[in-house]
Amino acid sequence: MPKKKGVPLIFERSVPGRRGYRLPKLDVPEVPVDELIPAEHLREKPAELPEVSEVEVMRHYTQLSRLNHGVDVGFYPLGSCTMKYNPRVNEDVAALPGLSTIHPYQPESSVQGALELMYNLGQHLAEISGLAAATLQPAAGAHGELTGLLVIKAYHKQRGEEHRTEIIIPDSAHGTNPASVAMVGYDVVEVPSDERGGVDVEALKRAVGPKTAGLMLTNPNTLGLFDENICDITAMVRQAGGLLYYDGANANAILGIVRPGDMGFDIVHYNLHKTFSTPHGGGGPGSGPIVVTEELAPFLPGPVVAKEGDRFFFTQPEKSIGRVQAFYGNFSVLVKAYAYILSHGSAGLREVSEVAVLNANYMMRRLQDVYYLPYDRACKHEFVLSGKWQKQYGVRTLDIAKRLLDYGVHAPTVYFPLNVEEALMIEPTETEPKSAIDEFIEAMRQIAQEAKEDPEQLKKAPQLTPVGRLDEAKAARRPVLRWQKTE
Amino acid sequence: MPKKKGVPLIFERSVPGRRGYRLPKLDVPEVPVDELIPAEHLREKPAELPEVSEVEVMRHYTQLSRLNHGVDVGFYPLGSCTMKYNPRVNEDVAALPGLSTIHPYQPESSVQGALELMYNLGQHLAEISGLAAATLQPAAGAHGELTGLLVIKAYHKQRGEEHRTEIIIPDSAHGTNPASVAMVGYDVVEVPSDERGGVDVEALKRAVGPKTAGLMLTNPNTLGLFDENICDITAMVRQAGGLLYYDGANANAILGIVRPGDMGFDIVHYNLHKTFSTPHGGGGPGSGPIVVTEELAPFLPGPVVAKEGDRFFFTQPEKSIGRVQAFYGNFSVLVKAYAYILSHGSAGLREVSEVAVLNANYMMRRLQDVYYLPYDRACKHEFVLSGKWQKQYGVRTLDIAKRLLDYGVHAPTVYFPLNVEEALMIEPTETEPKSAIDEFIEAMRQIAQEAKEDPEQLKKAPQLTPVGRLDEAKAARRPVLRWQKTE
Amino acid sequence: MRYIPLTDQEKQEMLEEIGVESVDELFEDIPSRMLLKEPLPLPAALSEAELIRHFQELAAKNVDLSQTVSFLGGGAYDHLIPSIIKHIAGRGEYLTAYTPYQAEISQGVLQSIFEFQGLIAELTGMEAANASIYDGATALAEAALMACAVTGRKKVLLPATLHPEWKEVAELYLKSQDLAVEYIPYDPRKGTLDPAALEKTEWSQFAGAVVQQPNFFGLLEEAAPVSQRIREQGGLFIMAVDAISLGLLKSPGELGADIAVGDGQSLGNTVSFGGPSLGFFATSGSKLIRRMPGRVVGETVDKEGRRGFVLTLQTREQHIRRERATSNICSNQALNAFISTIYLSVLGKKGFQDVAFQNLQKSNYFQQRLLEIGGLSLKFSAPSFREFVIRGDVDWEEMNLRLLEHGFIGGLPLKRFGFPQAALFAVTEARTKEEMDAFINVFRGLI
Amino acid sequence: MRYIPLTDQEKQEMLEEIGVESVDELFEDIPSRMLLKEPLPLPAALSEAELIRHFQELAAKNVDLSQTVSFLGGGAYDHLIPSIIKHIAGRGEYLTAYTPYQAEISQGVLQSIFEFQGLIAELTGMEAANASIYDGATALAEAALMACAVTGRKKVLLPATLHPEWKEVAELYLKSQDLAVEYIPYDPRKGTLDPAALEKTEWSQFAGAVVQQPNFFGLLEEAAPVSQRIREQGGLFIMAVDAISLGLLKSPGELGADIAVGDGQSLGNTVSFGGPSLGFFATSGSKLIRRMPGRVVGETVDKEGRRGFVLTLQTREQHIRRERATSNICSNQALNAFISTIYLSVLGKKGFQDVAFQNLQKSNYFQQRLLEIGGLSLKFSAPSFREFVIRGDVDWEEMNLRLLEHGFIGGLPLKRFGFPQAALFAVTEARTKEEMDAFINVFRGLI
Ligand SMILES: Cc1ncc(COP(=O)(O)O)c(C=O)c1O
Ligand SMILES: Cc1ncc(COP(=O)(O)O)c(C=O)c1O
Repeated sequence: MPKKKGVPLIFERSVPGRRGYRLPKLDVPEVPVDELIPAEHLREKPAELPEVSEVEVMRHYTQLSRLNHGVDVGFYPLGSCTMKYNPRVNEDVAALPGLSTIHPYQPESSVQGALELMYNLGQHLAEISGLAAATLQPAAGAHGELTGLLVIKAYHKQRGEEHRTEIIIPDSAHGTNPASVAMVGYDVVEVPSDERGGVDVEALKRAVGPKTAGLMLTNPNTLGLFDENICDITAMVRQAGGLLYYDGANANAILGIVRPGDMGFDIVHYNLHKTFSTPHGGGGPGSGPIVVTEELAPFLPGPVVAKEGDRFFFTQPEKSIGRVQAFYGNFSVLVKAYAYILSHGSAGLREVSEVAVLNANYMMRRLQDVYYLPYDRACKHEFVLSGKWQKQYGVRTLDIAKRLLDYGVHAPTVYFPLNVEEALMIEPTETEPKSAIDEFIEAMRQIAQEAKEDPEQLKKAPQLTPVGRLDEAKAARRPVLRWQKTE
Repeated sequence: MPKKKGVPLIFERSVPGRRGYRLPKLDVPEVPVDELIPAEHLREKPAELPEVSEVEVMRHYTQLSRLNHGVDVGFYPLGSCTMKYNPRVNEDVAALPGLSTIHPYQPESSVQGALELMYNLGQHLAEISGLAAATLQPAAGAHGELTGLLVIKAYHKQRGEEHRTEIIIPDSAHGTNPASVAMVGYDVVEVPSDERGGVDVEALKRAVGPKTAGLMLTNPNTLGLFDENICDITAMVRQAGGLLYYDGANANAILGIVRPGDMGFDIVHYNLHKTFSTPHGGGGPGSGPIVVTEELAPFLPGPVVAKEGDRFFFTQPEKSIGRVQAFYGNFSVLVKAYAYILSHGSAGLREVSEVAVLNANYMMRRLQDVYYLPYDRACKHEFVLSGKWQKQYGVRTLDIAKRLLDYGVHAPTVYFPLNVEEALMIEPTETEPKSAIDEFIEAMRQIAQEAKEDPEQLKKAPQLTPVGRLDEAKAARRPVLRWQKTE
Repeated sequence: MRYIPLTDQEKQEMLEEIGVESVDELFEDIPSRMLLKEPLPLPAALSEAELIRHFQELAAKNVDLSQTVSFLGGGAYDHLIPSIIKHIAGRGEYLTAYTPYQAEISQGVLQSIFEFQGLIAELTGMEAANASIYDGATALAEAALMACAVTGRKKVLLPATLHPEWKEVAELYLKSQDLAVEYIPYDPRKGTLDPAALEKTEWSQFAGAVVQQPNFFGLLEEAAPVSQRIREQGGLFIMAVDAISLGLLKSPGELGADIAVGDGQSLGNTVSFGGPSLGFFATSGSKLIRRMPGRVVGETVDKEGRRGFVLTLQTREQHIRRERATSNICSNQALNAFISTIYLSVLGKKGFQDVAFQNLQKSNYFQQRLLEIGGLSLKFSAPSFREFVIRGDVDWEEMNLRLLEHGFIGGLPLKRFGFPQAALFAVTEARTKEEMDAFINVFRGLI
Repeated sequence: MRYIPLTDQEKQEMLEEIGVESVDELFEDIPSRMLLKEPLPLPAALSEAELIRHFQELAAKNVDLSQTVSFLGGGAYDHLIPSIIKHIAGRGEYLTAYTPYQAEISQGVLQSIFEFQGLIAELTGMEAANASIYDGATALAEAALMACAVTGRKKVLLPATLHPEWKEVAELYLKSQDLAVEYIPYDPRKGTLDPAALEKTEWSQFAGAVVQQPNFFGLLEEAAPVSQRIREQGGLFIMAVDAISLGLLKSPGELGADIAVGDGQSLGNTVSFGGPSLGFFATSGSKLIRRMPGRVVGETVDKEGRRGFVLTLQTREQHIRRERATSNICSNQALNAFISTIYLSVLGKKGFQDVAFQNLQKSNYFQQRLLEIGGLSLKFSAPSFREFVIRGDVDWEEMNLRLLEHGFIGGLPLKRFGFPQAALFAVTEARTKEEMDAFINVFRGLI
């Protein structure tokens, strides 16, 4: 019986002398290379790139793609990641030559359309967040966090309050929050969650103080719960002289419903690749614009786009922290996010959040009898279950996740947030048809049944996938991180 | 254990009221429909099209695609079909708005680029075939055959030789040849093949006569063999007053090496979707231009493109048979074929055929010890094996074909040509890497081994495919040809 | 060369395995005096970058519909095309597959064809449809041939209001089999078939009668009387329908048609200078279904009872029946049919109705605006859908050249079809009010 | 709404299942005084057709590189992009996947990243590479941070000839952690780092020293002396390399680099107004490899011994180590890295060398043609690759506006970076001789 073969590495397909793409013949007189470049600069050994033909490249990556899940393939309820449908028309407009092949250093007069787009997107994000000014430069959510924290730092420095070195973060926070705090040289002060899943206000009270530079919060938080004490929380931090940073990765729950600015936040980052539906691309590119209050606007990294009359131009904010990457941001991601906003309009964006929340609550209610629900209250766009009831059968959340793969869906986020044992974090988004949601519920229920009746089956999962459960420990112990030519 | 689910029909995903694509709002004053169209013309029951969202359409057809083989997925040695690589740049140029969104009835001055392309393509095909004039109107190979036969008919008619009603066809001919003959009201006279696999010249001698309207021949023929007596054959038919039709589906063997015109043929059709690499698209669209001698040019269907000075224009050949489809042919297929010719040039086209032939001979030689080779001589771009050695183990060619699917390759053409028992017709084309060819050889050899040692395994094949061997008899007995709403 | 992977060393190895010295030896069976002595006189090979540049230059010599606002129709239409279509149809598994002969690894293509058949059956109100035919014109020709084959009669009635190019195709197909064509005349005032003529027709002689709906002039025909008469007399009633109009108009099924055919370009395919398009072909009743030309996909099961799809009823096809096949069609327009499948799926029941509705509304609006100009009139009085014929003392061909200078193309000048003072205007949902109003302004100045 | 499948009836069913009357109830935990009372003041929703039109209009307000012949570079380059790339990278399985957390159904993305790592390791001559970082500038900043973390030293040496925007990024990253930046000065005649300055540097104070090759001016730096000195003194040698130049120039590995970083836009990505691009990051030695920021994919096996790939060494990542992670990067530039993977695969060993070769030849040709004009000179004397700085008594910004009227854009005016009379010209393989000659003609007339 032949087994399904794996796909070889592209290097393993290489045959000496084989060619893929060829350039046009050189059309200028050729000069010997060593007349142009001293020999000491020249490479001794060419890079061992694969030697393959075009058809092999096409087949190789077509075959590989067929081993991969995607939103286009099926349900992808990965909590905190907002795996919604990525409209293809947005790819089309982003690929228009007038938007995809413009050079960042062209004269401003020759890129007025691009500047207009950036300007308008910044304005729209400001409206959506209830804040004043945006920078579109950060390349992803974590990059936005870094940028926001640098703004906080610059703000305190300017006020002579450099003793403020602590950022308060709840224990349910996404891992990038503390990591970003460390990146800017601040200290993390962690506060626990209370029994309703929100920030423990008493603990927060103890945590704030003269060293408080700010608070980073996701709201709804990574449990999918809206913090009912949000007014008290933001007030408390502000009173202590701290700034309020809103991690907008969960903004899909609140578009047009409540604005971070109105909750008392000073800085928001949006994950355009989540909330605004630009594709995740297997891990990027993203875009993590931040929006800030009027007061903080002068600190934004530059250049940002301004407008005078009909003319758009780049400008450097007065007290700018500098820049967080070369050029202006992940422009083509911005184009797609802008297209998404224009496709929805105000009522549409609100409906996005309403349906995202409706879908999550429906799923939560239909699963809570078979999986432990740690916080039994209305959730927002996502919710967290626990696999702890299944532990009695020796089944772990990882087994449940792997088993789901056999059902043709992606698993939820697992073991996160850290403050829920055996967590399963489920986010359906608004673009799932009810049939997909119901099928997922059915699969989850069946797996709960299997956990009782045939736990071994789950431990063997997945079995219908291109490879079985992979040995991660081995990978980490003796890392093989690349193909290597065997002589 | 969950089984891999099949993909539901798009109709089965429908939910009343769900919407996919929406039009812009009507921007002109609305008039009640029945003021514009009398009620008796209006549909009573709307068509029950599926009601699905965009994401579901995307997923549905993405999932379905993953059940399908293609040249992009792997080796596709389907004899007579020339499944070569389909360069993507050809898709790109065909999709240029200036070529894909021009209307057939635009003023000629506004489509000079399109006319130039058609004119040049016709010229190039004339050069490649060694003939004089082309029409690009036929939509596929069989359509080209029909057109060519109509030209033959018109020619004889004009000469007052309407008694010529027979077309001679060898027994190895593709099924469309006799079917096309019947379509034009001619009679088929079949001649057998000789022991070298060519036309039996003696039999041909007996077949020609005053009723002979012409001969249709593929050369190399469907056995992949070049007819060594081709001079005699064409001379014999010509002498009898018949015309010579060359089915160019196998032209991939002879580009730049030998021209049908030089063999003595009057009419050639090319399958642009084979020889000239335009994709087969799961069964079409193709394009089947025909090229004819100077003498036959006035009979071509019209309009054809002519040139005067720098200006290109449509014109109707003087004694044109009329037209074989609306407008001018499968234009975007023509664009791709033209791109293919320009990408190769003269030396490149010749190399195409050389390598196609080299690959086929290599495979033939490496398989002839395990499968019966009915004609042991150099083949051209394809060759035919027989599964008759395997019959002793109760294994049929169909089993071998199905087993190949388990090895991740497409099966060869089977049970064709009809004059070889248990035929397996194998065509590698020039775009296969040697590794793919060797893997196929290895699979075929292993299957020959399995046929001896474990024939039951083969009868159960395929097993690694999305579905197992399908019941064709059942499908034909009580045909279910469409989804039907169940009330 | 561009797409050939073989290296010289591999070539050498293979030649050795074969046991020849050179590739030339493999061609020794070709009589040497036939062999080409000179390279073919073709242009030099272009690299990819040069190729793209060359085609961009060719394309720039055309004025395409993204640069101009056009009211051309006459069988090829500028409809809106959902962006999702090309992303799906561009997937290699659809693009680079052959006809699905090995069903077990071709379920993607097979199921999509099965869905296409169902969608066309729904649109037309017929029981079954095939997997497509070259275009609307050849579909009609095949239908006419089938009517003759089924009835054994040797004459077909075509409507005088049929698309002139379709007439040519049908006549060619029929006459080559010594089958005769007669025409139902039309009422030159109304622009539709003349009811009086129906009375005089000897229906029993005809294998079938055809009505095109809307007809070439965009006008709505009274199909029922023809349907009734030909069927009463044992012939088949064949309707050639505009696909988009079926979102609004009575279906062939509702009108008692035996065969419904049409062109599917408007269902998501670009106009592409007239091709590739697709012809659809639908019929009812198991006798007729088994005689349909072209490929058909049917549902079945595998050994484990899983649903699957296969090419079926192939005894109708030339592969098996050779000269006794119902048609010679082999490659069809699969990818275009697939595009239409996606189109109909994403438009859906309501969306598809909306398209027809907007075509009606917009063409009516534009018609009114044109008539307001003065000096122009409707050539025919019958109600129309999407297209209508305007009469005026205008050289319409010359006019289009002048309009082009302003970025417009007007209607199709009917001079080439024998109506020197008339032009056929098509207005789809893709035309905006702004565009129409701008046209009127410019046109008013030129007329 | 556009992409929401739920029907009203389904909504109702779901609300019932939840046990609430309306969606609003699900938001009752939000303090009501915070709730938005008004709809957001955003433009009205556009249908797909309107959206496309709107973006076409926006795009038309830009002059793109298909309409103009440009010699701009400075970190973003107009290279030829094989057409196959977008067809592969557009496949939904790549486009719409998340970070491959569930390895068993993400082997496509995982293996392609593994290949990317191998390709970058080959290009740079380093032992291992990560899965990408935002761009070249942030990759360099991360490298500098890593050097400090590894060595425990608090100062980094940057070259004065580094891209000015990269300097800004590196300074921001470093200074926010109270790490200091010093610059190696350059020789204003040669345009490269001043060898004399190397003698005076206190190498042992620095966590690392950076050389950019070619430098911002397109000039080739003598990297070896810096490499030798910093490494002898226990610091890391970091090279910021131009990806394309590695087809010709000594690799960081050959020059003893500890870390190699660079920007990968030129490897198959469109310029796209400067983003998204990707940063690559490679290093050698297991100690450094384990401290690399960002994601890494490693090879492993499943229970049946089949090869498979997983995200590995995640203890470096913020998911697990939180504030003790080596970096905060989470989403990276996966799709751009994938594009570069396809690019490098299809170009291949020889093709990639050809690109570098043609860049060298064409930029040399163009440089000669410019110098022939008279009144212009090379600002620096060191040898260059693809880019070079021209000095002349010209207002280069104004000049570009005038050139634009003729369909050209000249070099990048260096006024914004402090060199008012200089412009940085980049010439890639995408520029033809014809284009260059035409530019010279026009330029000669304007100067
Ligand atoms: C809550 C939260 N914050 C921040 C991030 C980081 O965003 P990015 O991956 O774009 O850097 C994520 C992404 O997973 C997130 O879920
Ligand atoms: C030898 C031969 N002739 C004719 C044809 C018919 O070509 P088409 O399918 O384009 O109608 C084929 C296609 O299979 C063929 O192989």
